[in-house]
Amino acid sequence: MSRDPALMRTFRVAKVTTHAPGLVSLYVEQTYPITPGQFVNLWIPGVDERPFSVSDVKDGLVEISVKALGPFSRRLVEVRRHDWLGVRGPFGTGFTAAEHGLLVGGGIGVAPLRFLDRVLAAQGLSRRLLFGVKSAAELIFPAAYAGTAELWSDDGSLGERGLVTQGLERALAAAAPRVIYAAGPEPMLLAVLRLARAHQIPAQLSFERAMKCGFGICGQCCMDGAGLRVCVEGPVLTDLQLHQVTDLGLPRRGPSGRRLGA
Amino acid sequence: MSRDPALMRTFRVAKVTTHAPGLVSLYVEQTYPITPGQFVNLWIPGVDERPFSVSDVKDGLVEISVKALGPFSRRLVEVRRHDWLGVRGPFGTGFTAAEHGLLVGGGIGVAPLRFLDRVLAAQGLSRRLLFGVKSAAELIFPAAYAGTAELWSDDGSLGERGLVTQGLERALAAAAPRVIYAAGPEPMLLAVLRLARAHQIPAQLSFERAMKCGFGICGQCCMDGAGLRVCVEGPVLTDLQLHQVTDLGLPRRGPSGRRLGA
Amino acid sequence: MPHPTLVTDLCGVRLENPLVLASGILGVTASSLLRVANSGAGAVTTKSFSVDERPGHKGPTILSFGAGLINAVGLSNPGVDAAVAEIRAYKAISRTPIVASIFGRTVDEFGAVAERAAAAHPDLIEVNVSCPNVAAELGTPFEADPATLAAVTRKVKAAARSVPVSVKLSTNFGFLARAAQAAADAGADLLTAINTVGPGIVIDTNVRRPVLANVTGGVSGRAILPIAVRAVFEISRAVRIPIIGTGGVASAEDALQMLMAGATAVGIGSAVYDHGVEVFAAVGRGLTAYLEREGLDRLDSIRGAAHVA
Amino acid sequence: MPHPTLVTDLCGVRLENPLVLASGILGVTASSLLRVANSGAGAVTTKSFSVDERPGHKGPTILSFGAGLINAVGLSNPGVDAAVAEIRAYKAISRTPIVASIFGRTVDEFGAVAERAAAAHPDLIEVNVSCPNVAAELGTPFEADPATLAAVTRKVKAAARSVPVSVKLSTNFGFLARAAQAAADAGADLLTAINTVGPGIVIDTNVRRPVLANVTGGVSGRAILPIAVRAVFEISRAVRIPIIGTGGVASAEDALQMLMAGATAVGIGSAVYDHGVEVFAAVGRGLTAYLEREGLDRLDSIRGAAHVA
Ligand SMILES: Cc1cc2nc3c(=O)[nH]c(=O)nc-3n(C[C@H](O)[C@H](O)[C@H](O)COP(=O)(O)OP(=O)(O)OC[C@H]3O[C@@H](n4cnc5c(N)ncnc54)[C@H](O)[C@@H]3O)c2cc1C
Ligand SMILES: Cc1cc2nc3c(=O)[nH]c(=O)nc-3n(C[C@H](O)[C@H](O)[C@H](O)COP(=O)(O)OP(=O)(O)OC[C@H]3O[C@@H](n4cnc5c(N)ncnc54)[C@H](O)[C@@H]3O)c2cc1C
Ligand SMILES: Cc1cc2nc3c(=O)[nH]c(=O)nc-3n(C[C@H](O)[C@H](O)[C@H](O)COP(=O)(O)O)c2cc1C
Ligand SMILES: Cc1cc2nc3c(=O)[nH]c(=O)nc-3n(C[C@H](O)[C@H](O)[C@H](O)COP(=O)(O)O)c2cc1C
Ligand code: FES
Ligand code: FES
Repeated sequence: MSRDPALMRTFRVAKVTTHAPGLVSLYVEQTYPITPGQFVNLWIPGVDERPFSVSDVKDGLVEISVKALGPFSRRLVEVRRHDWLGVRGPFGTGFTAAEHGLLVGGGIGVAPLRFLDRVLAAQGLSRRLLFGVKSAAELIFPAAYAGTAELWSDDGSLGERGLVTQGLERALAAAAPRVIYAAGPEPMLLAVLRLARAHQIPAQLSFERAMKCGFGICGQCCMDGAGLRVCVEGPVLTDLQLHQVTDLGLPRRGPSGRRLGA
Repeated sequence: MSRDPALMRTFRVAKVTTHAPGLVSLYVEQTYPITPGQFVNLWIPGVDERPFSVSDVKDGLVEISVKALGPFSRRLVEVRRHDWLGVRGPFGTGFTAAEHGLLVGGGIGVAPLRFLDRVLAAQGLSRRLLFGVKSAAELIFPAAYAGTAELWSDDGSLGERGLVTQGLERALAAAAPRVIYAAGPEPMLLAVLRLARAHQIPAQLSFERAMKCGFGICGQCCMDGAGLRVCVEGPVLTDLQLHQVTDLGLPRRGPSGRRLGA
Repeated sequence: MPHPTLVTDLCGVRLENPLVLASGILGVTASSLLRVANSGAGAVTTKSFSVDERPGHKGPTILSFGAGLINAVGLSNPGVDAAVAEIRAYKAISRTPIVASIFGRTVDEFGAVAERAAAAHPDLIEVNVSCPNVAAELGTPFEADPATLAAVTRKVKAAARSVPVSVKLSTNFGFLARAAQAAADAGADLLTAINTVGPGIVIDTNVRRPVLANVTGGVSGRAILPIAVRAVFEISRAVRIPIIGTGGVASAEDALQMLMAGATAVGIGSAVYDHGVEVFAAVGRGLTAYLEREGLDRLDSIRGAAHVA
Repeated sequence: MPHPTLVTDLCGVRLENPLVLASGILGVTASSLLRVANSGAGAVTTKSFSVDERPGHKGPTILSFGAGLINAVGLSNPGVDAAVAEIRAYKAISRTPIVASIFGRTVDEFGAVAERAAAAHPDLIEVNVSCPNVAAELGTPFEADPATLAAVTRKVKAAARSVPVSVKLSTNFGFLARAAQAAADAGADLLTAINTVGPGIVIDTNVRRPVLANVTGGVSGRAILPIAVRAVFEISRAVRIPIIGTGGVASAEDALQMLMAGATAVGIGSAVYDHGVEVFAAVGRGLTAYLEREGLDRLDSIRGAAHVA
């Protein structure tokens, strides 16, 4: 990471933590300030490059939490301590810290919210955490959240059975937060956005789109509507910005730019 | 002038003062700090470019004093207010300010010493001025030096008749300065250097050599011996540095790099 | 003095200002092109598209190297049908002219994609014969051989019907004036110069391998401004058709260099990395300020002005 | 582990380190070359010289453009006799190898100057067939045509007798591998790549004219590093002779890119503007530090390392 974030720089992986099979955290040296919600591009030399949110910054190390999903992420979770990894960034616009936030995370979306949680805590800002996963093994840093987060799982193996958005509905009925922060799969984000609008609570949502550059020039990550770039104006977009977006929930665009299944 | 001094920037000439026929001062906007002894490259668009010492910096303007000698300088003294002039620099290493200096100038060499004089004055440093010219009309800023400088002229039309180095000999016999500053034709500089060495007074002498770049890469201005670059290590060189120089007083090198007359 | 205007006529197409979004930058979707148009571009260019869909190269595809960018995206594109749909969608919502950038693997493919592109009525068609990033797959760029260049130009011209055609050149094969001449003689209405330079390679010395997945990539941005200005200068002496001068432009000063070298319009691409999409409005304001300062009312007064005897 | 060494064998010439002062930088006089040798260069190259004395172009001849330098000095040189005298003077006072850079207006002139240069026993002769800054006068550089390039190479080889000959190429005419092949087949012992890129033009928008007196000039420095690295990479696949990789090198990191691309030695020129003559020592220290960090004892271990499958 540098002041010319599009430069490639390689770092030796300083540490690897395995949370569960196919779910790891990688740590690399920090060389630039990072705001929760921002992301980095990770290059496995000779393989490919993908964007990943930062899940924490501590003791001079940047933590990135990866879930094995496809060919690239399956290689990434196999990276070992001392391996070289290309790291570019940080890119994008992160979350804006505020009092009385409600952090709603789904699956690997818990990653950027965890960083946000720590930054809010450091500033003494009150907040409430709602995390949902498919099943218990999928929660990163379970220990860190025992007692502090309200947990939901599809199969009931952790916390309450059901979707985290059910938790959100319940929370909103009880007390209005000042802001909703959310990260997770797009259908979840849409449900959160709908609830936030219904309750007139400002929301900051972290989105994912296929990316080529990560720094605003290739056009690969642009959302339909006003052409917001997920890599520059996002990945965190507010409920207001999202009024300008017309392709939420549509099949994503593949690497050619064509909308898949369209 | 800018922090990338080799960039070309053009300025409108802010003011022109004519001292005598073929002897003018040009003024351009100052955009960068300059030390007495440093020089700038002046480009007459479409004509050519040459190095010139700065003869003063005041009120946000850089003053350059030019004597018409050959094809380029004859064009330069004809430049008018509002004309565009390319100015690059400042280049080179200037004089180091010290107490009890003796400033010895010959001809247009008075130019950088005048700037030095003003800077020394502003710092309250005592100094003595010895200026020599061919004849009265050749002294730039005569009014400024009436009374403050000891003047010499070849034809006796100003101050004493004779060479300024005679004045230097006399001055050294009377009282030892802490440092001798000199600028002028190379034969004069050599005489000054000899006297300074004889009296064991440190000297800072400003030299001229043909230049192409002005910023240390073309090699055109290098002195024989250790290869000191007049444009980088100079134009002001100390008596100690000059021990490494073996071509003082030799015929100069032309634009091809060949020593003329050799 | 009336307020100066930046309005530019490009082969009969009216641009509010001479600044054109270069191909491959934010040019994938209608929305993204609209965004740039609304940010102050005088015209926008699509990412180059071909008959068939292409995913492009694996990552990394675009890097900074400290003095500019280097890229080998690999001409990823959704294929002509999807691209044409984006052009139509764009035209439905924007009045800023759009340039359709096309390429093919064969002379005939250039014709085929031009024909289908023309059906969407873009304001201009730009023929990318100079991309250095697909050599392994597509071979030496078509521009390298004047006869092939002429054949592609004729084919596209015929297929484009009334849509003016620009041929996009690079400086990577020397003899630029000859290529420009070949394209002009074959009927090109205008030229775009230049595509990326090189190509180049960036090696990561820790892992000891080229960083771009494609190994080589084209150099753009600040590094290439003087090369692009020279290309425009040289071409404008060789042919009489308009030029979209592209390469390294990031400021009004840079754009003025292009115009004074002889460009009619000015492409901007990589500067979006350093300066954001705001670069179009900023450069436009700078051009207006220049005209005001110089007491001029239009850019025509300075076009080609650097061609002093 | 023994202390790593940077000693480099270049066609039988022993360099203390692989860093070579590029031609045209501080290369006019024996003293100035000595200065660079004493500053830590492994070898130094003279400014290119010809049979007859040349004053070069009027000024400005060298500019920064913000991302590198651009120059059109115009091959000013004191002529072969004076240049040879400087080489002799240099050799009398320095043991650092010296490369004599030569050029001519005709194939025969290349031979004539090579013969007289060889008599001064430089360690290498470098043939400048690629200077872009004298086109108006000398026409298209000799490298543009493989047959001419081969003829020049053969002529110089014959005249140089036992002095190894390097042919200096640019990337300005494409088909670099073909040019490298032609030079190697004609007997070149090594190649230098690259000369300046472009050419380019910088226009001053106040006075509305090109700044360089020659109008065009060659681009060097940071802007061209990836292009030079690619050139070395490409040439080292095409031919088996050593390469002096030159262009944009300013740090050990940059030099390592050159070596990993396949260079045997590394030229440094424009970086002297940004970093002073101290750049040679600094880059040398950085190379040693790299070898130490990686537990290697010589640069051979990494040469060409970026040519992964
Ligand atoms: C801003 C941003 C931040 C991200 N942060 C993280 C993070 O912190 N941790 C993490 O593990 N991953 C994160 N990702 C996702 C990551 O970049 C990769 O997309 C992911 O690792 C899958 O890549 P792959 O090549 O392994 O699998 P792929 O082959 O690309 O995909 C595997 C599966 O996931 C589906 N898929 C891929 N991408 C998407 C998408 N965008 N939307 C919906 N489905 C998709 C595919 O259809 C397929 O079923 C982030 C992405 C973005 C854009
Ligand atoms: C660091 C530096 C500072 C300078 N400062 C000033 C300044 O403040 N004011 C100023 O007027 N000039 C200054 N000069 C000189 C200036 O750069 C030009 O050389 C001068 O204007 C003559 O140039 P020309 O082309 O007009 O004449 P030319 O044709 O170059 O020369 C005219 C006459 O002067 C002789 N001459 C030229 N250069 C030299 C030389 N270096 N040594 C001895 N004789 C020479 C020629 O032989 C000829 O007789 C400076 C030069 C340098 C290197
Ligand atoms: C990321 C990227 C992608 C590009 N893709 C294309 C393309 O698809 N077609 C094309 O003709 N040029 C393409 N180019 C070249 C640009 O259009 C332009 O000619 C070049 O970058 C020089 O301009 P610039 O310095 O302003 O970027 C691309 C350039 C970049 C940086
Ligand atoms: C001011 C200047 C003068 C040059 N003169 C010559 C020359 O006479 N002969 C030559 O072969 N190359 C010449 N070159 C090219 C350099 O030797 C080198 O190939 C090029 O500048 C790229 O290296 P760099 O980026 O390290 O400067 C010159 C370059 C510069 C900047
Ligand atoms: S990923 Fe390239 S513009 Fe966002
Ligand atoms: S004038 Fe070029 S090195 Fe001094």
